[in-house]
Amino acid sequence: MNMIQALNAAMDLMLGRDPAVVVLGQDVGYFGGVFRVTDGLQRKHGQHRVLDTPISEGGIVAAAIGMAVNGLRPVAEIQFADYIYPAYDQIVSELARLRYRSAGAFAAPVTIRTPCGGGIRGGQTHSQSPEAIFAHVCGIKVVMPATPYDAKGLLIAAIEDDDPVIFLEPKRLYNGPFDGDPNKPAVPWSTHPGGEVPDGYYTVPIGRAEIVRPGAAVTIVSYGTMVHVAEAAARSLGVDAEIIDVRSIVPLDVETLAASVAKTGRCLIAHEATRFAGFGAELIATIQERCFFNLEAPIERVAGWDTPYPHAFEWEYFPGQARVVAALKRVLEGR
Amino acid sequence: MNMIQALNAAMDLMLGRDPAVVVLGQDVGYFGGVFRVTDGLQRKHGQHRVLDTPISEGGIVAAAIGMAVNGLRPVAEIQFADYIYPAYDQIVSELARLRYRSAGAFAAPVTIRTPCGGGIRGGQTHSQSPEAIFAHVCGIKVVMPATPYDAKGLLIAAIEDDDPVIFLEPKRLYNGPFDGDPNKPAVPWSTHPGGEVPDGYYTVPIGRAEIVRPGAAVTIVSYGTMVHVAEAAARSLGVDAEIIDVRSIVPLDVETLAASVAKTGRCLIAHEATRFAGFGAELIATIQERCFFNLEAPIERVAGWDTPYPHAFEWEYFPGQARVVAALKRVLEGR
Amino acid sequence: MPRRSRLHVPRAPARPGEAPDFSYVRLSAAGAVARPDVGSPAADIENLSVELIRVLDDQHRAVGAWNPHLDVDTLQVGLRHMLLTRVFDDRMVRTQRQGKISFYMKSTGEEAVAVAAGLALRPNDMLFPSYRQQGLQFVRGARLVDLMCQLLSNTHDMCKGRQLPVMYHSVPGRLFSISGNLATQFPQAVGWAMAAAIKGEDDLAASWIGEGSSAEADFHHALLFASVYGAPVILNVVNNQWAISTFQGYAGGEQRSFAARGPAYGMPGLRVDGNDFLAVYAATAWAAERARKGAGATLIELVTYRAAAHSTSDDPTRYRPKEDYERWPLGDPVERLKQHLIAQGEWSEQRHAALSTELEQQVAAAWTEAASYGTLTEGPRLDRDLMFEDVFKELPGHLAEQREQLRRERG
Amino acid sequence: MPRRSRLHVPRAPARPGEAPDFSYVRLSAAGAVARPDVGSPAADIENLSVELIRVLDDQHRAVGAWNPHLDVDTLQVGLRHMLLTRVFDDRMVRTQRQGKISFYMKSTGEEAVAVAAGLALRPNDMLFPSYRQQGLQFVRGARLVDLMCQLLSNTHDMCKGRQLPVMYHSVPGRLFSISGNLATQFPQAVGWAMAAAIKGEDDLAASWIGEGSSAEADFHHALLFASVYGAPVILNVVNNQWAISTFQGYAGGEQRSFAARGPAYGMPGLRVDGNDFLAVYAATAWAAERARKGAGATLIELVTYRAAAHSTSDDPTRYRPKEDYERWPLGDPVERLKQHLIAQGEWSEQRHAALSTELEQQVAAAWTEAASYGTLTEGPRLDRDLMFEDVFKELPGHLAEQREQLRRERG
Ligand SMILES: Cc1ncc(C[n+]2csc(CCOP(=O)(O)OP(=O)(O)O)c2C)c(N)n1
Ligand SMILES: Cc1ncc(C[n+]2csc(CCOP(=O)(O)OP(=O)(O)O)c2C)c(N)n1
Ligand SMILES: [Mg+2]
Ligand SMILES: [Mg+2]
Repeated sequence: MNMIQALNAAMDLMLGRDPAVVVLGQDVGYFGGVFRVTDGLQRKHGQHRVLDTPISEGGIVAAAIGMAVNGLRPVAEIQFADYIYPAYDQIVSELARLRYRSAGAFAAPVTIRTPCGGGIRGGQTHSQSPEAIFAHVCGIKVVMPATPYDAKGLLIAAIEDDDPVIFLEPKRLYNGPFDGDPNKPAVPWSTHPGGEVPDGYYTVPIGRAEIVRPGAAVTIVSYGTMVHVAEAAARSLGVDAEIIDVRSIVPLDVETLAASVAKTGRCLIAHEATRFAGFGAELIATIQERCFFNLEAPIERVAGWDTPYPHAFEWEYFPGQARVVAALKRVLEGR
Repeated sequence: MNMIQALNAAMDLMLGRDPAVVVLGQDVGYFGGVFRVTDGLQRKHGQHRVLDTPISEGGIVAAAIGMAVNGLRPVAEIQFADYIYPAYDQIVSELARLRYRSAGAFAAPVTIRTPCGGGIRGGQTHSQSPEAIFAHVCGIKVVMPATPYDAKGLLIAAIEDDDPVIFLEPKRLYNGPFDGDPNKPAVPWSTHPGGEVPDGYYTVPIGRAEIVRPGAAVTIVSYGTMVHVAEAAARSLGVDAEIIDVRSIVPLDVETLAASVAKTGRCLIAHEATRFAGFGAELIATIQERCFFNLEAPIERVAGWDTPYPHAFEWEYFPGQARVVAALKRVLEGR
Repeated sequence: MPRRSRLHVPRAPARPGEAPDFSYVRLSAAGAVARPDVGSPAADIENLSVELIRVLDDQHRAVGAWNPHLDVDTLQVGLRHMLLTRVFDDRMVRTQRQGKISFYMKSTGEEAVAVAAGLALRPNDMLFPSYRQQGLQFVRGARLVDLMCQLLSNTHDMCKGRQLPVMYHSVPGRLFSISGNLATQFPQAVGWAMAAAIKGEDDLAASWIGEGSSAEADFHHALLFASVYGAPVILNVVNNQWAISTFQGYAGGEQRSFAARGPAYGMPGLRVDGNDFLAVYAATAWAAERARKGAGATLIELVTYRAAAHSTSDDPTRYRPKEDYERWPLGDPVERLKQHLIAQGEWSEQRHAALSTELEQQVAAAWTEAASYGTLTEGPRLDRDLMFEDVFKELPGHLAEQREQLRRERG
Repeated sequence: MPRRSRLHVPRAPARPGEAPDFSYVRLSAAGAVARPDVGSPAADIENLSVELIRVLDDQHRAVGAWNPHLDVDTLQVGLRHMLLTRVFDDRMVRTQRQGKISFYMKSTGEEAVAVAAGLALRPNDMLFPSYRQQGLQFVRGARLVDLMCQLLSNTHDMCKGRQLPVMYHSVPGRLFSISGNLATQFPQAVGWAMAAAIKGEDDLAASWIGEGSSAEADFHHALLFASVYGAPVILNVVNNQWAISTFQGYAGGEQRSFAARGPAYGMPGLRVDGNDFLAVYAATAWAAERARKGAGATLIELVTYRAAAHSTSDDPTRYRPKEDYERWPLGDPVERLKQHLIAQGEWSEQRHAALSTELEQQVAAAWTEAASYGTLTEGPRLDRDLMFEDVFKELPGHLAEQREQLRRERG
C-alpha cells in the first residue's frame, strides 16, 4: 500500500468508527483531494462528514476549532504546507492555547493534515517544510511519518488524540520511498517493508522515535523523506550508522536520541527544511545538553539551504546523498 | 532618554530626512501609540505620513508591502508581537520572498516594529517573544535592541535597509533597564550608559553583536531584556562572564560569538522566549559547530518554560536572575 | 513629495476640545422599521441593514413591529442584570485603581447588548463573546465570586492564573473561553454552529466582536463560512464607535453600516439600536428563530457607545471630547429600560435606588470572599506547578522536567 | 449522529454524467444596464452589482450605454492579443505534455478579462495579476521569448530559475511579480495605490484574483483598506465558476454575486460579462476614471468560465461535465469579438485564419529561440550560485558559506 492509500485508509476507518470524525478541506470532497488522499471518502461517508471548503486556510482551521469544541473530531487538510500560514494565527493563538487558557474547560482535538517537503518540482510554494515554526509553539503536537505503515498508525493516533496535532505528510514519499536520487527509476512502496500496512485499526504512538537501523559508528537523526536519503547515504558509504526516524517532533523522544548518541558518540541531523533556526537546531541543542561528554565530534546538520526552494535548482537545493555523505565523513573524522 | 523616546526620535528623524518614510499602525496616529512610541509624529509630519489603520495586522503588512513597491519606506507597527500572527502569511510568503522570487526586480523595504517580551503583567497575549519563527524564514532581517542607544541606531538602520526588517522592542525596557527583579524599585535609563542617546542621525549596523562586558570565564549570549538580567546575575555571582548582546538575530554575528566561546570555553544562552525550538537552539547549534573542541561543558539555555506566559506566575515564568545563576554554576562546573 | 496627497483619511467627528458631533449616526424613529418574516430571503430585506431597528420611543413606550412584548418579569430581570453589570464594572475599576487586580475592562453604556441578547437566547445556545459582554456572564448565572477570582488570578481562579482579567469562560453556562486575540472567536462560533447542524441539533451559536475587530480576517472567514454552509449562528458586531483611540470610520464604518456586510455575503444584516433593550432582544430573537428554522446566519450590528475608557490602561480624554457620551443620541441603556418600566408603573426611582444598593452590597460581599482566596499580591497563591498543566492533556516529559527544574532553581 | 444533518452543502449545478446547467447564472440583456456617472455614490448604484453589464448582443452589435465606442484599431489589437494568448496557451500545454516545462496554466475562455482590462488602463498603472491573466503580459509588451524562458527556468529566465512557470513579472511593463500564494497581491495593490495617492500621483493599481481566492483573508483586507483610504485601485474578481474542482458556490457565490461585496464595503461593485471584450473594457475604463477623479476603488466581478483544466496537473473530467463549456451562456470571448469585427466589415474568417497562422509561427519561432537558452533537462543551465542571491540585497555571511559548501560537496 502506498502512503496515499494508507492515509486514506486511516480516515476511512476513523470516519466509520467514530461518528464525530469529519474531514474538511479544499477539494477534499467530491474530487478526493489534489493528491487523491481523500478519494472516495465523501461518496462513502456522505457530504456532511467529508466537506469541501472555501479557499480559506484561516477559516478552515477556525471552523475546525469550533466544531471540535462542539464535540466533533475534525481532520482538516491544508492543500500544501506552504499555504498553512494564513491559518497560523488560529493555530498558534487559539488551537494551541485553548486548553491552557481555559484551564482544561475547553479543548479542540483537531488534526491538521498537510503535504510538505520538496522533490516534486513544486518550486518555492509547493515544497516547504515548516515543522520548526510549529515545534516552537506550546500546545500542539507535530508528527511526520516516513512510511505508509507509520502514516496510517500515526494518523489514527492523531485523530484519537485529545490534543491538536499537525500531521505533516512528506509528499515525495506518497508513491514510494525516495533515496534522494531523482535519476533512478521510482521505486514503489511494495518493495519496502514500511509499505506493508495492516487492514483495520492500529496506532503508532505519538511521542516515540523509531530506530530504523541500529548501528554503532554514528547516529543519524532524521524524519520524513530524509530518513530514506540518510539510509541510502550510510549504505553507500558503508558506515554502520544508527538511523533514527524522529516521527514525533513534538513531543520529542529525547530518550531514544540520547541513548543512541551516548552509544555512538557522533551525530548527524538531516532534514529538508532550511537550516537556520530549523528543527535541527533543537535536536543539536538537546543532544549536546544530554550527551556532551559522550560526543567525539561536533553534531552536524544537513538541511535545505537558507533560501526559498528554487524551481530550477531542485536537486542542488534538496539535501541529497552527496551532502549527507560529505557530512557523515566529517562527523566520523571529528573534523 | 528612554527607549520610547529613542524610537520616537528615530522615526521623527527619518520622517524628516526622507519623504518616502511613512509610519502606520493601530492607534499610532492621533493618539501616538498605546506605548506613546509615535507620540507627536502625526501632528508634526501630517496625517498622510503617519497613518492610523484598521485593526488588521494582515492588511497593515500587505498595504506596507504595496507601498514599499511603490517607492515608500513604510514603518508598520504591530501593537503587540502577540498579534503579529494574522500577518504571518504576508510576512513569510510575500515580504520575505519578493526580492528572491522576482530575481531582484521588486523588493519591499518594510520595517515592522513590534513590542515583545514579558514582565509587564500582560499575560499570555501581551508577553510573547516570537523571534524564532521569523529567524527561520529566509529573506527577513530580525533585530532586537537592549538599550535606547541601540534602539535609535538600529531603527534608523532598519528603515534605511533595503531588506525587510522585523524590529522587536523589549517593552519591559521601554522605561528603564530591568535586571529581572520585580521587587526592586524601577531604575530609569538616565542611570545607564545605554540611555545616552545622541541627537541627530547615527546608525547601529544590523548584523553585529555587541560585547556588553568582556570576560574570561564564560560567555553569556543573550538579547533584549535578558541582557540586563544576565549582567546582574553574573555580577551577583561574581563571575568574570563575557556578556554578548546578539542585537541582530538575522543576520547573526557568528564570528563574535565563536571568538568569545573559543576563548572562554563555556557558554550560556539566555532568552525570554519558550525554550523548545527557540532561537537559543540555533545559537547552541552554531556555537557547538564552530567551537566544539573549545567547549569544556555543554552549552545551557535559560529560557521561558514551554508553556504560554501565565498571568499569575509572571515571575515564576520569567527567566530571572536565580535561574541564570543556577545555570551559570552548572556551566562553570561542567555539570 | 511632488504633489498634494490624495489619500482619504477618515476623520473622527470630534476630538478633545471640539464639540461632540453625532450627526453622522443615521437614526430611524422608534417603531419605524418593518419586521419581516424570519424566513425572508436576505436580498429582500436589505433595508434592515441601513435603517435602525428601535422599539423604545422618546416617551419610553415600546412601539412598532419589533416590540417583543416581554412580560414585566423579564424586563425586571433584564434591568437587574444590566444594573449589576454596571455596579460590578464600577467596583472592579476601583479595585484596579487600588492595585488589587492588574487590569479591567468596563462595558458601561453597552449593557443592553449583552444582557438582552443573552435573555433572548436559549440556555443551550453556545456563546462566543469578546471581552466586553460581561452581561452574558450574569445572564448565564455566573457567581460574582467566581468572576472576581478570575480577575484576581487567585486560588479559586477558573483559569488557574493563566489569563488576563475578564477572560472568563463557563462550561455549564455555555460561555466560550474569551481570547485576548481579537475576532478569533467569530469563525469558531460558525464552526460550532456547523457542528450543531451536522449533528442535527437545534442549538445555535452566537458571537460578539467590536466594530474595530471586524477589520480582522476572521470577520471575513466567519461571514463566508456561515453563508456557504447556512450555519445556525448569530454574528454580532458591537459598534461602540471606538476601538481604543480609533474611530469606527477606520473599520469601514464611514462609508457603510457594518450590518451591510451581511447581505453582501448572502445573509440578513440588522442594524439595531444597541442601547434599546427591547430592540436588541427582538433582533436577537428574530435571528435565533431564523437560524433554528434552518434559514441560516444573521449579522447584527449593535449601534452603541463605549462610555468608559477602553480599559484601565487607557485615557480617552486624549482622543475624544470629555462630554461625548452625554450627547450620544441613543442615550443610556439602563436609564431607558428603567424609564420604560416606570412608565408602565412597574418600577420607581426608589425601587431602582434600592436595587442599586442591594447589588452594591452583593458585589462588596463577593469581593470580600473572593479576596480571601488570594490576590495578586497577598494571601494564598495558586500552586505554581499549575503553570505546566493543560499545555497538553497529559504532562509530557519535557514539561515534567521543567517543573522539576523550577523547583530546584527557585526553591 | 442522533438526527439528520441540517448543514447546507452547496451543490455544483452539474457533475460528470449530468447535463450542464447554467440556469443559476443571472443574465441581463446586452445594453440593458444603465451607465451611471463615474462620480455616483456607491450606494446609489448597487444595481450594478446584481445585473450583468454587457455590450455585445446576439447579433454581435455593440449596444447600450456601456458601449465604449472603440475604434477598429483598438478592437483589432485586442483581438490579436486574445488570439495570441490562446495560441500561446495551447502551445505551452503541448510543450508541457512533451516534458519540456514542468507545469502550465491556461487562461482559455478568459482572454477578454485580461486583454480588455489591460487596454483600458494606462501604461503607468500598476498591475497585480494572478496566474491566469497572461493577456496582460502581451498587452504590456512582453516578448514571447522572455515569457518562455521563464516557463523553462533557463539561462534567460527573468526569475533566475526561482519560480514555477507562469509566475512572470515585468518592471518596465509595470506587472507585479506573480505569487503562488492566492490573493496576497490584492491588498498589496491597495497599498501601492495608497502610496500613489500619498505621493499625489495619478497612477492607479489594478489587481485580479479568482472567485475561489476571494475566500482568503486578503480579499477582506483589500476591500477594507481600499474603502477606508479611498485608494485609487480596481479590484477584479474573475469568477470563472471553478476553483480547481470546487464550484463557485463554495466561495459564497451561491447566495450573492461577488460584485455585491463592493457596496457592502462602500465602493461600487460592477458585475460584468467577462467574455464580452467591450463590456470588460468599458467597466475597467469607468472604474479607472472614477479612481483618477479621486472617488476611490471599484470592485469588478468578471463573469466567465474556465474552459480548460485548472493546470496541467488537473483533469476536470473528474468533476464537471465534459461538454460544460459548450453550453456556457456567455460564449467565447475571442469568437465574440471576431464576429463583432466581421459584422462591422472590419474582419473576416480568412484574415482570422491568417492571423492565427502568423501567431502560431511567431510562437514557434520564439520557442526555438527560448529553448536554445536551455530547458529544465537540456542545454545550458543557470549558474547554481544564483540560488543564493537575492534572498537579501547583499549576500550575508551564512549564505556565502553555504554557497561554498555546495561547491565543495557537489563539485
Ligand atoms: C489581533 C489583535 N490585534 C490588536 C489587539 C489590541 N487591541 C485590544 S482591544 C483593541 C481595540 C478593539 O476595538 P473594538 O473591536 O472596537 O472593540 P471595543 O474595545 O470597542 O469593545 C485592540 C486594537 C488585539 N487584542 N488583538
Ligand atoms: C493560499 C493558497 N491556498 C491554496 C492554494 C492552492 N490553489 C492553487 S490555485 C487554487 C484554486 C484557485 O481558484 P480561483 O481563485 O477560482 O482561481 P482560478 O484557478 O479559477 O483562476 C488553489 C486552491 C494556493 N495556491 N494558495
Ligand atoms: Mg469598538
Ligand atoms: Mg476560479
